[in-house]
Amino acid sequence: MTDTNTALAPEAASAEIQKMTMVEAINLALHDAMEADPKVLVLGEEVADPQEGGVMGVTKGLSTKYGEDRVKSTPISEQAIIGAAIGAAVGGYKPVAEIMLMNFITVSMDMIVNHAAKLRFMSGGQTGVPMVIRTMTGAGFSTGGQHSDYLEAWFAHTAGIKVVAPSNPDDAYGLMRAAIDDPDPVLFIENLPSYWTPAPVTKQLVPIGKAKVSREGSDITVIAHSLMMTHSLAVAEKLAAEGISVEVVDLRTISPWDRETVLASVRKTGRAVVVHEAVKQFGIGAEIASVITEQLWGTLKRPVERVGAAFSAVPFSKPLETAFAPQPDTIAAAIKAALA
Amino acid sequence: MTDTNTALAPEAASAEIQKMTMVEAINLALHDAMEADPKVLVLGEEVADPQEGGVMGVTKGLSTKYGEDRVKSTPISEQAIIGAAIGAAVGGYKPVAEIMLMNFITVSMDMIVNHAAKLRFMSGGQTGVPMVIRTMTGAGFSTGGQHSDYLEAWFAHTAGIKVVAPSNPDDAYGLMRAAIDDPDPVLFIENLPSYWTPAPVTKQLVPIGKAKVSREGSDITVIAHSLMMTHSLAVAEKLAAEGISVEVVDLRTISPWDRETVLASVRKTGRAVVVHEAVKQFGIGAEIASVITEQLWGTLKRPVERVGAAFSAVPFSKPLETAFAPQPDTIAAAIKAALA
Amino acid sequence: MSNYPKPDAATLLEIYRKATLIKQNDERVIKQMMAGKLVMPYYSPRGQEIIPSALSVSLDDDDYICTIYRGIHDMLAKGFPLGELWAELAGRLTGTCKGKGGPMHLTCPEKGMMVTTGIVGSSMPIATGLGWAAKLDGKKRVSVANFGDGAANIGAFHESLNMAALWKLPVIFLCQNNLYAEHTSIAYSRVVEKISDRAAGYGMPGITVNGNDPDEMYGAAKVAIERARAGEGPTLIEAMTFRFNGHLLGESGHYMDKDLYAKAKDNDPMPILRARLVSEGIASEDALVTIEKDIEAQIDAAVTAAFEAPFPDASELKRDVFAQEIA
Amino acid sequence: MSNYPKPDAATLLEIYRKATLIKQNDERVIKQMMAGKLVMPYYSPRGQEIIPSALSVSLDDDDYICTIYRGIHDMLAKGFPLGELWAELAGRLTGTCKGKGGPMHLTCPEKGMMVTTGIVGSSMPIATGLGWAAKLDGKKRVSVANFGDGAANIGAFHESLNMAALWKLPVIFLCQNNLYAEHTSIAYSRVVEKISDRAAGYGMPGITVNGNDPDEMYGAAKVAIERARAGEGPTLIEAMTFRFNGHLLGESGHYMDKDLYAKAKDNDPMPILRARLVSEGIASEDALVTIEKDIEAQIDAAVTAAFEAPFPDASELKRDVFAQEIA
Ligand SMILES: Cc1ncc(C[n+]2csc(CCOP(=O)(O)OP(=O)(O)O)c2C)c(N)n1
Ligand SMILES: Cc1ncc(C[n+]2csc(CCOP(=O)(O)OP(=O)(O)O)c2C)c(N)n1
Ligand SMILES: [Mg+2]
Ligand SMILES: [Mg+2]
Repeated sequence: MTDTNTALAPEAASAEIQKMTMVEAINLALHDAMEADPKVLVLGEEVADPQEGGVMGVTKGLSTKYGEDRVKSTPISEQAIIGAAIGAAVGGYKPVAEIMLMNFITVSMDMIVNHAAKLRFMSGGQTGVPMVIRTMTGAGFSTGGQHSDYLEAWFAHTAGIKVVAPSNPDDAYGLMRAAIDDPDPVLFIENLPSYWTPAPVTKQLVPIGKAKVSREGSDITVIAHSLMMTHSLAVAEKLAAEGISVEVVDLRTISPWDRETVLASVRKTGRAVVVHEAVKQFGIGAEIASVITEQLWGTLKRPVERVGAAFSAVPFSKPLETAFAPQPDTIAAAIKAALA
Repeated sequence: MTDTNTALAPEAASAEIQKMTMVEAINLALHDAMEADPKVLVLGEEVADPQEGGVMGVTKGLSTKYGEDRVKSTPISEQAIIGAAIGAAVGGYKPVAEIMLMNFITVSMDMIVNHAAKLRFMSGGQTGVPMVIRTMTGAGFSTGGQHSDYLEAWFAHTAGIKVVAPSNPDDAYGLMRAAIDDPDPVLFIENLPSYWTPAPVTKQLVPIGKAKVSREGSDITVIAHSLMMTHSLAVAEKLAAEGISVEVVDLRTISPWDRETVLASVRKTGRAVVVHEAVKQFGIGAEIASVITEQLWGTLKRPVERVGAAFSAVPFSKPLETAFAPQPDTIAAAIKAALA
Repeated sequence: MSNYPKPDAATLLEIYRKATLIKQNDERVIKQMMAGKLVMPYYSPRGQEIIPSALSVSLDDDDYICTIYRGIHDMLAKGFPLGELWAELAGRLTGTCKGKGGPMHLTCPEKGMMVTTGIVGSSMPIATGLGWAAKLDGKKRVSVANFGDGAANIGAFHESLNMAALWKLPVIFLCQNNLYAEHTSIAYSRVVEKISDRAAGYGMPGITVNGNDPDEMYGAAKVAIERARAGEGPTLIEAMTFRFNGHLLGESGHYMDKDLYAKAKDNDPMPILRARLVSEGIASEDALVTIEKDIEAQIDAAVTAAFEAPFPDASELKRDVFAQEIA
Repeated sequence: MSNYPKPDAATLLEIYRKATLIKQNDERVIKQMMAGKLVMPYYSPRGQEIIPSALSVSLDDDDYICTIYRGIHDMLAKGFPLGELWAELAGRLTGTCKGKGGPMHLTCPEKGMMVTTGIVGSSMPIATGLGWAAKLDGKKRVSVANFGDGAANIGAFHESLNMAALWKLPVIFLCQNNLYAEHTSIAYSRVVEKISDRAAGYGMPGITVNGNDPDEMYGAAKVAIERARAGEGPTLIEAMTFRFNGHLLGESGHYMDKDLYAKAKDNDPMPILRARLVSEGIASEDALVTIEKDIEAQIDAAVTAAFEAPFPDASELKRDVFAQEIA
């Protein structure tokens, strides 16, 4: 399998490998990175221990261990949080800034898009912005219209910033370490509902820009990331029982995305479904479907299916929220439609 | 032709129809709208006459005629400009807010995306936000990395806000009147380089959501908007001499876009090229190409070609700026590639 | 503040009635959540009841307010219909927002509750716009922006206060300073002693009052509202208070200063006001019990009706995105 | 300000040297643009020369500054290399930014010029971050954020000053108040008399000085810089000045108050400082002429070299987007 994260190969997934949740894995990655490099900083609302190390505890212990000069809880000032991170990065540090929820990133769009993503280019390479922006999102907890949007498409459309979205603790650890080491800004998207599921963590670096074939199959390729990846694997498992062999590719990095791995898989299966929790229209599925179509015209047995959320704000009422976001059944139906 | 803007039919384009520039057409639309409805308001930096009626004069004369209570020059406060417009709209008015350049819209993303676009849905239809956001952009004047981005894809991916981008003065007038009358928020994108080319203005309403076949052809369909539309028409003219018959569809509304008109044209020609000035990756061309592919699989003779800007910030140096954005030659080359 | 107006007996009793509705409603919400009957993020207003109650007695239905996720107290004080409130919390089609908004986006235009936002700071720019609309209407309406101490440090605060002062808009910027922003004590959010001191930077009056004291809160609100109605422009009021149930229901509260918390508890404004009403002979014990029983009955009815109501159908996802339903 | 330090003779002469370089460079840029040799949006600093000159004499190369589209004066005062400056304005590969940034994004890290932004207000959050980096470095470096009067009304101003004061960062917030923001006079942007009055709202010192007076500007800057180096935190300086060439080169200027403009012209800081140097015997007429001629020669050389340099190749679009070139 085109698995770049070698330690994830079966033999490595042995007894001594620790199981931990996404929260613990990201927390460990931050601890290890701060330990490894004194230039690594952490800032954001509530991130220091006097504020309980993050609303979800993802940054727990960091300020106690590395001090409140390197780990700063901030006022509610998203523009200044990202601005401070940009300045610190331009000044030689490696800040990891937290924007508590993805919807709040809208407050700091100027800092991210006009500055973090562009300073290297506009300065002709004289400066760079090696920072990570951690943010959390995802429907499922009835938090309503302003707390669970997936906005990765905006940043994938922006030159100069990378976008990653791990679906499991092992990739979360590996991608966080890679993002902190990266010389350019990286948006790191965490899915709230995925926070507490324990899984083995190998502590291997996961290269940015490399997707992963998480399950091999021969009939069709499903391309997903974040929570939709978890759903897709479950669906593939279920469909296997019905004799349908689904190959599942975990994008892991949304920009720059791994065309080679995705195209190799679809070249093999001839069919593809792209799934994301973000609104379907003008979502990242459109770019991936377009490239697959452009590159595999003739090989492709039918148009690429796209699965995404309804074209509305995220609703509060449980039955509506469930109908809004793609569910395992939605994904299974799309796969069957693509095989019909 | 599927021309919904009847007055644009040949016979109407007669002597008595006035020629004016885009600047004059939008200015006239604002005057006519403020005259027709006392609830129409205008706000933004420099929009009142003491500040010269807008940096480009698009709002000239409005404050003198309708007073500085209805036409307000604002401090440099993009969040408050959009917030004030949202509040006024929820309070029963029809504000037309100007965000001087599209890159500055990043400062007000929270107001636009989390509020203007969502209040109707989140309130279960109890409130609505009938406002227009005018903004200007476009490469070509060496304004560099923070003054000429096309960001329409972000808003097309956002439920609850409409996006229009006229390519000529007649559509600019008609779309502005329709946008102001619309019960929902409309982002109105103006192209700086297109501001001063005079053309006939019929003063007809241009319905939001309706594209226009601006030139009929049989070999291939080019779908574009804003300045790229102007380029595409010029290219079609040039290629006609070479015996290539290009049908050119002016999207006019980017969200919700006119699938019927676009699909009807491509069903006829079997080939399509989508052109936009925004960065190609994850741009609106991907969604349009995907829908065309999904709907016309079997009819489509080859994959849809996509033309967009390079994956970088807009560069300052003239030769780089020219290489960055699609030019007529780039479009012509894409058409020929699609016909090869 | 000696020269500020004070509430008369009837007004004090009305303030108590509103505050009691808020307190009893909060207790019922928590009870329902504990019982697993309501599932939602809940930001309890317990401890802040007096602020909106002492404000709202000087507001009319057509005065505007914008509030935040922690805003049920602001709404109930202004007369938000209990039935639609509970139906919305339960995610039902009969809720004010058809179940689409939920607790963070409660809206009721007939009562002037135009916008409730879950984004910190964003109530201010929108309330400024409602103030502009109110000024254009020329009906002496006012617009109230509710926000917290943490929100006073975000850019939207600055832009809004500056614009409202510049345009002399009838806006009351009401900062409910409960000393914490989520887990962040004010010591971690700014240096300046009083948030109201920032008003001077915009050329508008600013005042800090004990928001838990009906007299102080009533007086400051009344003066600001009259100033706004008179066309003299906005005011910044910082109302000092405390959150008894932490930020989000279910959190640990470990980050809170124990003594501070204990002291606040000892000064719970509700029993204090109740005792005062009796001691000053404004209401008898029996009269108060009747009021409390009556409120309990209203809540009973609202809760029962809410849980009997239908959920919205999936087709609702296509409605209210735009005025015209999506095909 | 009587107790503020004053520049000695040598420092005054150095201020004049820097200010003259700015003025003569501005005149040359305009000449080249009029001749159609340079095509770019140009925001002339003419009239504001003294501010950065009197500031920079107290800064070292490794002190940081962030400035804005109207920032060539800030850069030249801090020692931006003339050759790379002109090559960048001409869009050449030999420009500091390889022609990719242009006049609005001039950058020169060796001289501490880290970021130049075209977005109003955005120099402040980034300078705050550079201040954080400087504090962590422990090298007594300071970070200067340049911005205008109009920028003092945008949210980023508020968030940055609050954070810098809270964290006691070594930042100097330098508001160059030239009375206009594009075509908008300050009367249309805020009510408060002095922008420096806003400093109190963040618990930091704020002062308004005549930015065109070398003594006042030098003194205020020196005190703020020393306070920052001593770890005592940020300062807000409002330097009053005027834009002689309007906002953007080529605009009408009709919106400007004629008397205000005339009065400003009569008080052009450049001839005033020059005359003072002579009258106070700090420099002879001949000495000044030599300085001016020398600067003219430097500019000649820079301009000539710039126009002989090559343009960047289209392949540059794939470089510097990320550290690793795009395949
Ligand atoms: C822009 C933004 N940033 C962060 C958050 C997350 N958040 C929700 S409430 C809150 C604390 C707000 O505190 P305060 O303004 O004091 O209001 P309170 O909750 O105390 O009433 C935070 C940080 C948010 N909702 N919006
Ligand atoms: C966020 C943002 N809004 C608007 C603009 C357009 N703009 C460029 S300069 C300017 C005026 C700024 O005035 P001021 O801050 O006083 O600085 P000055 O130009 O006078 O030096 C405006 C509105 C911008 N660049 N960025
Ligand atoms: Mg608070
Ligand atoms: Mg100015």
